[in-house]
Amino acid sequence: MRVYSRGVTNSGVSAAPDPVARSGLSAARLREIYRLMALARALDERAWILNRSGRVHFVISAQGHEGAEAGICAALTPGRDWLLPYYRSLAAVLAFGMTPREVMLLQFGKADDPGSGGRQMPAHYGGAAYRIFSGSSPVGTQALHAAGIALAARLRGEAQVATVMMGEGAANQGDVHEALNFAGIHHLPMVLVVENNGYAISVPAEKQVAVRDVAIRAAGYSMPGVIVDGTDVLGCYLAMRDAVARALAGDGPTLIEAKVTRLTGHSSDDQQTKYRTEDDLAAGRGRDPLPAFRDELRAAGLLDAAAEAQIAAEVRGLVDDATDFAEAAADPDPATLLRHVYAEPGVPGAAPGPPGGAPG
Amino acid sequence: MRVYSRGVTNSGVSAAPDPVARSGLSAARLREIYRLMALARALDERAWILNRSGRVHFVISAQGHEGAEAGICAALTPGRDWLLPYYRSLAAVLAFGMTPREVMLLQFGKADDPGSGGRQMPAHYGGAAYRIFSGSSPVGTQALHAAGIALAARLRGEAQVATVMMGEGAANQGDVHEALNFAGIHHLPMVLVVENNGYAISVPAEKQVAVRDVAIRAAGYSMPGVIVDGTDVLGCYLAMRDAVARALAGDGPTLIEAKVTRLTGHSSDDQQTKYRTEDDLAAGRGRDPLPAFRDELRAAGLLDAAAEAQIAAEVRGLVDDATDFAEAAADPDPATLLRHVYAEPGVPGAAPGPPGGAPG
Amino acid sequence: MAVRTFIEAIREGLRDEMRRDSTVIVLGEDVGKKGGVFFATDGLWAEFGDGRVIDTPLTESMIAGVSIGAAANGLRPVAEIQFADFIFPAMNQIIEEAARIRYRSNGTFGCPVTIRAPFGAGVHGALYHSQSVEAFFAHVPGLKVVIPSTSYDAKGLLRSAIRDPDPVIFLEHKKMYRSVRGEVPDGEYTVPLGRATVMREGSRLTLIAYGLMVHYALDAAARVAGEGIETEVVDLRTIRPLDAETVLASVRKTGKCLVVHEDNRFGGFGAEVAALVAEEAFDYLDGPVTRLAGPESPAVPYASALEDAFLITPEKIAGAIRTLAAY
Amino acid sequence: MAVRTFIEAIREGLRDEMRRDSTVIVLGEDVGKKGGVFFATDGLWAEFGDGRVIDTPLTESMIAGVSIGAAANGLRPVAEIQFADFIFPAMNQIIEEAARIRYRSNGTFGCPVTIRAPFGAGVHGALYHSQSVEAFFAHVPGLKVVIPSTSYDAKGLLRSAIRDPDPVIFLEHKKMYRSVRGEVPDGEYTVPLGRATVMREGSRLTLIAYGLMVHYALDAAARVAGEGIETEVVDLRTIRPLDAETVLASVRKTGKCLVVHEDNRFGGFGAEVAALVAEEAFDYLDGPVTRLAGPESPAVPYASALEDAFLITPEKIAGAIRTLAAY
Ligand SMILES: Cc1ncc(C[n+]2csc(CCOP(=O)(O)OP(=O)(O)O)c2C)c(N)n1
Ligand SMILES: Cc1ncc(C[n+]2csc(CCOP(=O)(O)OP(=O)(O)O)c2C)c(N)n1
Ligand SMILES: [Mg+2]
Ligand SMILES: [Mg+2]
Repeated sequence: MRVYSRGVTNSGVSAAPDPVARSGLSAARLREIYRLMALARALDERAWILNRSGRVHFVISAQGHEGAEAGICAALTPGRDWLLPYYRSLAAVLAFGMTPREVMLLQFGKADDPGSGGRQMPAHYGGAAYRIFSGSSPVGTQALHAAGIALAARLRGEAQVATVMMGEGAANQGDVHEALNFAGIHHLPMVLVVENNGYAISVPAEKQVAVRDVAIRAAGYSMPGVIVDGTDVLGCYLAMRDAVARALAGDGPTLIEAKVTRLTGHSSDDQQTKYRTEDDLAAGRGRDPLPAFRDELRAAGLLDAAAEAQIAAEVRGLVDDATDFAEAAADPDPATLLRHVYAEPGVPGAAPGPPGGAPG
Repeated sequence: MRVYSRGVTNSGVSAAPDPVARSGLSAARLREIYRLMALARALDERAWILNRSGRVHFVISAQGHEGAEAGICAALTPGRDWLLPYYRSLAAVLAFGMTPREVMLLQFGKADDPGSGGRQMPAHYGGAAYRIFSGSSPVGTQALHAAGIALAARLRGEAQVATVMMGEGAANQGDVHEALNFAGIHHLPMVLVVENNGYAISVPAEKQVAVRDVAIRAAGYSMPGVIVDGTDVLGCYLAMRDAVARALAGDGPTLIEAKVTRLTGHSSDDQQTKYRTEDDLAAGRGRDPLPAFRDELRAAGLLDAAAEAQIAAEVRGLVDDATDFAEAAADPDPATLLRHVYAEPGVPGAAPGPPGGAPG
Repeated sequence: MAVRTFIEAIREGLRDEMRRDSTVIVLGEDVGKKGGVFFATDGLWAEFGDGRVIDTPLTESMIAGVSIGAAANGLRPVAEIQFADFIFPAMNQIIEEAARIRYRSNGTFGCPVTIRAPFGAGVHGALYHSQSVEAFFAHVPGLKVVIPSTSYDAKGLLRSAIRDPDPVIFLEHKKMYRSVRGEVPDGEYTVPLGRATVMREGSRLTLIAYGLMVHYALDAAARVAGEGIETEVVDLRTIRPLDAETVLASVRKTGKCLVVHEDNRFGGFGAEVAALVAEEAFDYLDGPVTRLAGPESPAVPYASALEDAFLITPEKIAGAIRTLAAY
Repeated sequence: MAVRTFIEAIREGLRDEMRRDSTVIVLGEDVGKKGGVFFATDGLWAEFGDGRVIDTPLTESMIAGVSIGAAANGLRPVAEIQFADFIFPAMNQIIEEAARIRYRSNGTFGCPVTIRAPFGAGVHGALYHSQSVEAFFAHVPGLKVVIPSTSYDAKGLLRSAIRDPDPVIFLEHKKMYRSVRGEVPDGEYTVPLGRATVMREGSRLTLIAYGLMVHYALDAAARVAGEGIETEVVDLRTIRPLDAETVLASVRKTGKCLVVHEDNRFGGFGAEVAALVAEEAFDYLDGPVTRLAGPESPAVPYASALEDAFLITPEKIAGAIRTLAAY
C-alpha cells in the first residue's frame, strides 16, 4: 500500500514544500483548485440555509470532502473521462463542468435540472453532457457501472478513465467487491475513490469496516491500494495522477482511500451530536481541507489577500446567482410524470459515448 | 499470509516426516481419516455409475476435494461445531456424522433423506441432528449464515465454530465479502474454507478471481489468510486446528484456502474436455489427495496391505449397502408437496441450538 | 390505554419483546446509538446493549443473511432495512434463503426472522426513499407480509411477527410514523397475523386497502357517505397470508370491489385481490372489480409537483368510489 | 426456412445480432469456451473472441451492473444469467438501476441491456434450477419482459430485445430448449415486443398463456375440441408491456377467460391478467376469470413424485377448460 503525504513526492523522495514544485501544477491552476473548493463549500452552506429556512426539503453535504475531490479531479480530463459520483461529490461534479446554477436546479428540484429534471433528490448528480453517469441512492451500485463503462472504453480502444466515488460504508457492499474483482481481472481503466470520513451516518468505522484502511483491500484484487490525506489536496492529486497514468497505460484499476472528515451531520435530517462526542467533532473541524489548502497556498505566496477576496466575491456572486436563478426556475410539469419510462421516439437517451463505435 | 506445507509445522520449524509427530494425531485417527476419504470417494464413484446407468438424474462430485475436507474436519468437533457445506462437501458431511445411507437417500431423492426429504438436488446437504445447516444452490449465501450462527454462539457465550465451505468462484460473490467483513468486525468464531480447484464450471481462475490466492483477501478483513495444499491432508488439519483455536479463543475468523483439484467434470451434465487441455487434466490427476495420503501413511508404516484391504472391503460394503438401501427406500408422498411451507403445529423446525438460551 | 404514535407503538413492541424474550435481537444500520433514522429503535441500545442491538455495516444482504444464520442457532432477529427501497440487495437472502429454508429442509430448520422496513411516499423521499415493495414479497410462499395501519395493530402485529416461527416482512408506511396516533393497551396483547379487519361497515361497495391507504380510504368513505354511498372498508393488515374469507364475505355482501394501493398497478398486490374476487365472488359482482393504484412510473419523483401527481389521495379514492358505485 | 430447435433459434439470434452490430457483446458465466450450460452461446466465442464474449466471474450482480455501465458507454450487452433462479443477487441492479436509469435521468441516459435467463421446471432441476421469476420483473415499470414459445418467436423477439433501447428480461423455458422445434426464416426478421398472438382460434373460452404453457394449452385445447369445446389460445409473448388489446378482444368474444402459468398463483402474473380482464371485460364475462397455476410451494422439489405433483400438465389444463366451459 502506498501512502501519499505531505513532504513525500510521487517518487518517494523528500519534497520541497512548494506546491508548484510538488505537484507540477501552475500557480493559476492551484488557485483554480482552491476556487473550486471554495465554490463547493459556499454552495453547500447556502443549501443548509435554504433548508433551515424551509426553502428546500433536504440537504446532504460535501463539507469536509472537497479537498480530496478537488485534488483527485485535477488529475482527470473532463470531456474524456467518466465520473460516477455520490452524494458528497459536489466538488467533483463542479470540476467536471456542472455549473452552480445546475447544482441549485437539482437542489430545488426544478424542471431544468440537467441530470433528472427535478426527479431526483438533491445531490443525486448526473449529466450526460459532462460524462457524469446518473446515480441512484442505493450505495455502491455505481462501482459496477464504472467497471462497465471502463470495459466499453477498453473494447473500443478509447482512452477514458472511469472514476467512481463513495464512502467507506458503501465500500462494504457486495457490489463493490464484485466490481473490484471484475476490474482487476480485466485490468480496466477505473479508479475507485473511497472517501473515508469515519462514519456511515451514525455508525463509526470500527463497526462497519473490519480494517482500519479500506485501501488494504486493493491487494485482494491485484491493484494498488493508496491512502491519501483528504486535507492534503496535492497529495490527492498526485495519487490520482499515478492512478490515471496506470489506467491509461492499460495496467488496470487503482483504489484510492482518502481520509476525510464529515463536517456536518449526515444530512439535514441528522443530528450528529447524538452519536459523536464533542472531541470527535472538534477533531473533525481541525481537518477541514479548505483552510488547510488556503494556508498552504498562502504560505507559498500563491494566494494573497487580494486574490482571496476576489475569489470570495466571485463565489458569493455565483452562489447568489445560482440560488436566485434556480429558485425562480420552473417546477416540472406534472404532465411529464410518465415521460421517459421507456425510450421516446426522437429522444436519444444514450450516453455520450460513440454509440456506433466498432469494438473488437 | 501463512502457508502450511509438508515439512513445516504449526510453529514454523522443520518437522519430522512422521505424520503422527507432525499432526499429534494417533495412528488410528489417521487411518480413520484415510477411511473417510476412501468412503467419500467410493460413494462418489458409485453415484456416477448410478447416473450413467440412468438410475439417478444428477451427480456433482467431490473427487479431488476429499483430502482438504477430511483434514479440515479432523480439527472440528461434530456435535459442538456447525458445518455450512457446499455441493463438494461429501467428506465433510460424513465427518460430521452423516451416514452413507443418508448420503444415498439424498442422491436418490428419497423420502427419508434427512436433510430435505427428497426435495433437494443431490449434494445439497443438510442435517439438523448434525448441525449441518441446510444449503441452497445460489453459491456463497451460506457464508452469511455461518456468520449469523457464529454470532448467536458468541452472544450465548457458547464454544461453537461455524465452518463454511465453498469454491473459489463462489468466493467472489458479494455475500462472501459482506460475511467476512461482518465476521471480522465482530471477531466471530467462523472459518471460511475456500476450496480452490481452479475452475468455476468452465471458467478458469484467471477469469474469475483477480488474484492468484483468494487467501490474500483475508487481510482486507483483519483475519489471517492461510493457504494449504489440498493434497496435504495433515497440512489442512494443522491449519484448521489453529483456526479453531483462534475462533474459540475469541480472536475471530480465519480464511483457509485449500488448493485442490477437480477430478471430474463440474457435474454429470458437464463435459470438461471441451474447455480443459489434456495436460491440465493430467496435472489434476497427479494431485489426487487419496493416493497421496495413502502413500504418506504407507511410507510412515501406518497403513499396511492388510489394513488397506480391510478398509477397502468395509467401504465397498458400506457403499453397496447404502445404494441398495436408498434405491429400495420409499419415494416422497406427493401429498406432502405442500408441507413445511410454514411451521406446522407439533413440528419443531428449529435448529439444535438451545432455543431458549439467555444471551446478553 | 395510552395514546401512541405509530412509531412509538413500534418502538414499544420491540422493547417489550426484547424484555420478554432474551433471544430477540435487533440489527440494522444506525439502530444503535442513533436509534434508527426514524427512531424506531430509540432507547433499545441503552437498555439492551451492544450484544442485542447491533449497528451493522451498510450491507443489506448481510443483515438478512446474518439474521437467518442467527435464527438457525436459536435467536429471533428483528432486522431493520433502513428504507424498503434498499431491500433489493437482500432479495436473494430473503427469497432464496429465508423463504425456502423450512421447505427445503423438510421442516427440520426454521427461520424466525422479522424484517422491518419503512416504505411509501409522500415525504419528499424521491425515487429511492418512497418505494412500495410489498408485491415482490407477497408473491413468495414461505414468507409472511404484514402492513399495519394503526398504532394498536402496529404493536400487536409486530409482537406476533417476532414470535412467529417463519420469516415475516413487516412494512411500515413512513408517512404514518408521526401522523397516525391511537390507543395502545399498556399490557400484553397481540394481533394475529393473517386476519383482515373491517374498519367501516357499508353496503354499497367494498374497498380493500392496507397501510396508509386505509386512512385515506376511511377519509374518502366519510366524504361519499354524505352522498349516500355507504362504503365498507377492509384493512388487510397481513397481505400474505391473505384473509380471503373476510375479503370475499364483504364483496359478496356489497357486490362491488375497489382495491387501493400506492404501489404501481401493473402486477401490484391489488391484482391478486382483484383476481381472487373475480374468481371467487363472480356470481355476486354487479360491477367490475376496480383497482386504484400508483401510476406506471419506475418510482416517485422528487419535485412536489411530480410527487403530488403520483400520489393517491382521498379525493382520488372518493372519485373511484363514485365511479364504481354508479356502475 | 430451416427447422430449428428453440435453443438453436436463440443461438442464431445472438450470432446474427453480433454480426450485424459490433456493439453487441455477450457476457455471463460459462458463455465462452463452454458455450453456456445449455449451449445458447456455443460458437460465439470462437467467432467473436474474448473481447465480445466474456466469461464472467460467478457474480450475477456484477453481470447486470457491468452491463448497465457498458450500455451507458455505447455497447449493447446481452447478459446471460445461468439459471433464472440465480437472478436474485442481481435484483438491485436490475430493478433499482436498469429499470430506473432512463426515468431518473429524465431521458438523458438509456439502458439497452438484454438479460437472458432459462427458467421453469420439469427437468429434475429441483428447488433452485426450476423457478419461474417473471412476476417479479413484470411488475417493474422501466423493464420489458419477453417470454417466447416458438423457435420463430425466440429468434425474432431476441433480435428485437437486443435492438430495444430499454432493458429487456428475456426468459426462456428450459424444457423447451430441445423439445420445441419450428421453422425459422434464414434471413433478417424480427418479432415486435409487446404483441400477443392468437395461436388457436376458438369461441367458447379464451386461454391466456406464455412460454411452455402455450404448448400445453394447445395440447389441452386439441383434447377438449373433440368434446365440442372450442378454446382460443393466446400466447402473450411479451408480458410487459402486456398486449391488453389482444387479450381483451379475445375475452370479449368468448366471454370466459382461463389464465395458465407454471409460477405459483398467489401474486403471480396471472393475477394481473385476471384483474385486467375482470375490470375491462366485466360486461362480457359469463364465467369467473380463472387461474390455473403452480401450487403455493416455495419451489419445485427434486423427487419425481413431488415434481410431478407440482407441475402443470395438459391434462390439468384440459380439466380447467372443462370446468370453466361448463360454468
Ligand atoms: C443500499 C443502501 N442502504 C442504505 C442506505 C442509506 N444510507 C444513505 S447514506 C448511508 C451512509 C453512507 O455512509 P458512507 O458510505 O460511509 O458515506 P458517507 O455518507 O459517510 O460519505 C446510508 C446508510 C443507502 N443509501 N443505500
Ligand atoms: C448464484 C449462482 N450462480 C450460478 C450458479 C451455477 N453454478 C453452480 S456451481 C458453479 C461454479 C462454482 O464454482 P466454484 O465456486 O469454484 O466451485 P467448484 O464447483 O469449482 O467447486 C456455478 C456457476 C449457482 N449455483 N449460483
Ligand atoms: Mg462515511
Ligand atoms: Mg472452483
